[in-house]
Amino acid sequence: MDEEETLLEHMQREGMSRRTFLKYCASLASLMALPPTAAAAMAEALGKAKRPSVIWLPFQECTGCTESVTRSHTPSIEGMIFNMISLDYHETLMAAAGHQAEAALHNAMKDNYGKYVLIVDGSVATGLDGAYSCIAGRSNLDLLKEAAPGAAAIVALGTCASFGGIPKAKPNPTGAVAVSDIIKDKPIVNISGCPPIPVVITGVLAHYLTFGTLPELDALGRPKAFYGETIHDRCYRRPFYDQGKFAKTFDDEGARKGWCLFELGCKGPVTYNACATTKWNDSTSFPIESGHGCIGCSEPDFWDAGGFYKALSTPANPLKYVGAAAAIGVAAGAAVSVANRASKNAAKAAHEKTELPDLEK
Amino acid sequence: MNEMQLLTWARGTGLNIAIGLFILGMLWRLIEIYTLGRKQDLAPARSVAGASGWHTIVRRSLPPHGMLKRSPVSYIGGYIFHIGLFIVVFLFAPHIKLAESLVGLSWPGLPSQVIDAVAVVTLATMLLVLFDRINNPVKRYLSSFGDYAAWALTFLPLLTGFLAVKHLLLPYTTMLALHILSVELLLVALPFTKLIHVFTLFASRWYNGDISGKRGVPA
Amino acid sequence: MTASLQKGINALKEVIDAPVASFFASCVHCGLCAEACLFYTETGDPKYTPIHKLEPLKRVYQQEYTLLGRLAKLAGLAKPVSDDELEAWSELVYDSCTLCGRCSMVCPVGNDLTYMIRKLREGMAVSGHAPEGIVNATKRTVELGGPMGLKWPAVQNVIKHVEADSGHKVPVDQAGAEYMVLLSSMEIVNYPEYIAALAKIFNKAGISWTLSSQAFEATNAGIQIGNSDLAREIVSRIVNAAEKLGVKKVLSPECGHAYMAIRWEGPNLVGRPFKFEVVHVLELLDELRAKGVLKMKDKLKTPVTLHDPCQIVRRGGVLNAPEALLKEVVVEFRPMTDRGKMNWCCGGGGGASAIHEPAAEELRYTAFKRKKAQIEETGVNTMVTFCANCRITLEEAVDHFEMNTQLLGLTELLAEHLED
Amino acid sequence: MQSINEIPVHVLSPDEMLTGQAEAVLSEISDLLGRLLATGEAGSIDLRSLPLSPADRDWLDEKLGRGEVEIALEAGGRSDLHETAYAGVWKVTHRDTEERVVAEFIEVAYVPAILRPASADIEQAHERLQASLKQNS
Repeated sequence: MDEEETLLEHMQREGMSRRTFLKYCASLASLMALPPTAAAAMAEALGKAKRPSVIWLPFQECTGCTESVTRSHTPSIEGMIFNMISLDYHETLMAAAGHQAEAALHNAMKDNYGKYVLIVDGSVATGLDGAYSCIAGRSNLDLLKEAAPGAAAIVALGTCASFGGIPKAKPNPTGAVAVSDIIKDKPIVNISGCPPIPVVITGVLAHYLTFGTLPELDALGRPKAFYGETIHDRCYRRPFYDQGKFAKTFDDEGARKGWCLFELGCKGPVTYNACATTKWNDSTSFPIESGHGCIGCSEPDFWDAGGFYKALSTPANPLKYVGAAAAIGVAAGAAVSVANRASKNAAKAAHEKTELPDLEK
Repeated sequence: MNEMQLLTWARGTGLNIAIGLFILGMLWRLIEIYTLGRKQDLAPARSVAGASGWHTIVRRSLPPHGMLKRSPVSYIGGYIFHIGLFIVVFLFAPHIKLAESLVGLSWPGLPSQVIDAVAVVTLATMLLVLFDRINNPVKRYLSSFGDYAAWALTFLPLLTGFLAVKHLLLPYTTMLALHILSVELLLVALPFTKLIHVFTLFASRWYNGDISGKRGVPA
Repeated sequence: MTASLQKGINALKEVIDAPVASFFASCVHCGLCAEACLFYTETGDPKYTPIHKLEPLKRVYQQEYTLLGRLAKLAGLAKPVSDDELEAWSELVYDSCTLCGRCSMVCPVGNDLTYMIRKLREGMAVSGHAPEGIVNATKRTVELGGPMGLKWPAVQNVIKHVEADSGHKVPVDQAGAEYMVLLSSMEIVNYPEYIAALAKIFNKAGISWTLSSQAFEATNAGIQIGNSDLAREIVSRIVNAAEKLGVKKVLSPECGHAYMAIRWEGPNLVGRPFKFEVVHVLELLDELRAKGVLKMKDKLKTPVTLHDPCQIVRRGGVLNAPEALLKEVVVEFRPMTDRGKMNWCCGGGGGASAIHEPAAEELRYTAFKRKKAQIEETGVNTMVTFCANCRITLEEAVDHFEMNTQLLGLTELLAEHLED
Repeated sequence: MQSINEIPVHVLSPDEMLTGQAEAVLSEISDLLGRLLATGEAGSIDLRSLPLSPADRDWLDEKLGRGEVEIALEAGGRSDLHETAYAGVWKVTHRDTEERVVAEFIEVAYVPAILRPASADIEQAHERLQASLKQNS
């Protein structure tokens, strides 16, 4: 493939029409919450973009992120994107294994130094010098530190890479941390979610290809286009929340009528992600549409944020100290009470019967 | 600490501590106040005082003759923000859910549009009563740090709650955490500020009604 | 700390109780008590706000009876109550408070502010911060028997004149009478007609009664200055005399604070219930009216209005008798808008009328503007009242403002028009 | 449970799932039409970015109805474009080769933008046609 070939040329050579490309841009614009009219401008820029080299490093992960992305069948939009990048290293997907694979990695890093996009999924184990997770005898920590300096940008894919995720859940035995906890001097995009939405990856790559920069990020390093609003904001059940109509159990009348799942522990209001818009399983539905509350998987420490089935307004165990507090309160009150009585009795004892001269100063 | 951790702390450990301190403070203060005792009244009552204390508890919620005209802001503003606070605190669905998880009691709430409207009116009224406190010579004269602090302690939960629900100013997660933290602050401070009137006013009215009732005067 | 200040604070510590603590805890500084206080409404000066007048009592409460206050005091963070402060507060606790109790009726959290002012006066009095006028009145009452220094021979003299003028006998020291009648010095000196009227009514109703040579004076300056020891000493004279004569009832004169002293504070001062009943003269008259004994030969033609004395009505509970009696004897009664338990004070109650410093008198006249407006609103020139102290205060103010309002005592008015 | 048919199915009336959002979409369409008339500027609404319930969508489709023009576009999957009962209001549904809906718009325009061929493509077509003529001659 010609390195200097643009995306549009590549596509047209593959037999794709301009309208297909336009259609693709329209759907991307929709995904990235750009106005539909922006599709044309995007098509123009994206048409002129070049294919970048991508290196994909898997750390402490479950392969769910890779599954999520590859579940998109070719030639889908996601599939087309993989046509547009040069995926030079991906342990799970590549045909090569062992020393061959390692060689491919090092070649890619050397050839595209300073230009490649580094995708990381999984958290980085730091306990016991990173010994909890090793590839070819080297710890994830080492690999990351080796691969990061040559990357143009790093994409932390999934909640584990973004925020530590489930490996970091209490008590975090492996000392798992996020990519951003280790690498401080590179632009990092966090594409959180457990797993992340595949089209979000596409969107970020498309943005990178279109504009040559990373998209605008929120305070947690996530692209605002996808994480700018909460699940709750975009949820089709939101009007029921506003009307105060809540399902109380998973099999009551409210649940059947599709009322809001807030009281059943839905974390939609504090979860920033695009599930309600992009949906899952070939755009079939998303958890709330299937009748289950959002568990907040794209947020840091979602695993330790109270129970999945506890309403957000419901605290974990608020009456924990009440017994002890009541005992101390009564004791303090009783102590003051006793002291007050003593004080008042002393005042009474000190009473001298008033005589007229006392009224004068 | 990120915003999710802040929220988790606020509605976890933070709330545990706040509720604990609230219970501790309330019991301590109520015992401190009401064990001071009072002398038995030896004068024979004109009429049996009976329920006059209880009558006063109810009756004092209405302005005595001529008072509404003398201080309309205190009465009307007072009514609006007290009733508004009651509605927002006790009839907002997530709050009811909280009560249910705490004590197992549930009751019907109001639609969130109604709650929004009540919250806006209550916020505006609280600003008005603050303005009145600064503007009215008597209130300004009586006011010290404690009065403004009590106002702020009441206003903040309402404001942060409203901003959280309407997704204004800060991300919802952060605002919800701030809302819960402000409520915790209120809980901890309540027993030691004039906000304790929420509880003691019933006893105060009862004493007043009882003293007057024995003499045959409905207070 | 001076010895007298020590005594004052000790006195406050003795009287602070659960209601006081509850009241201070409940106050939200809403300022509505000011709107009920004529010293604020007529001057517009916020220092006259009732709850502000209680500041020293509040601080003593906090520093002595709350844990945080005690800790603050130990750490030197609490501002102690000083002699200078109490001296400054004298004006607020005595000159500008008549214990009228109107604030206690409006406080939205239910604070009985008057109850607390009365207690604060205990500390003010023993620390030597009561105004000179009230101190002198108290001294005269304790030493000479009455605030005006009236002695029994002088009373006897008045009785002789009354008997001669009215033709009714005035019994003295008659054991076993149903009523022992108390008088106030002011009535004896200024309105001896009151005694004649009573004699006439008792005779007509066929009720036995008596005066006591040992205790004819009903007023009790000890209550006004706020000293329980002295108030007890004064009230004990009545109790002893009444129980010695074995009367069933003691009749309190119109005078407001006298009624408060003997009816409501008396048993608490003495520390036991009385062996007799205390009846206000209007209660007796109203009872006679209901029985049909009280018949009028004619009625007063001029339209009148009524001033309700605070200590008898709002604080004393004689709520319905006054208007019912008044309607018996007048053709036209024009009530004031705020009346009964919501009346406005004359401005001279609670001992205030005994204070003769020019500033205090000036303040009283300013406060009177409230009553003046009330009188003018009714449009009448005759005002009936039933408290000698109110009457004197009102008459002084009427003269001061050169109004042509005539003051009448209710009992006298009734006596004057009573069927022969 | 013996067979899947025994699972009770509860059918809801469409009204029960209406959230009121679809009505807002309708009024926005009306505004866009007004703008199209006034300035000639086309507009569109991304239906997938709105929190519409399935019932809302049905309601909206029903309200808009179908007009005279139906266009099928075969470009990396089938796209349906049809004019609604309101002239100038188009419903555009893009699908990929797997028949999944990838984008759904209401487009308010004289003709949906994607239908207009690009000049470059026409140029190329022209060249190709000429080449073809040359070959034949």
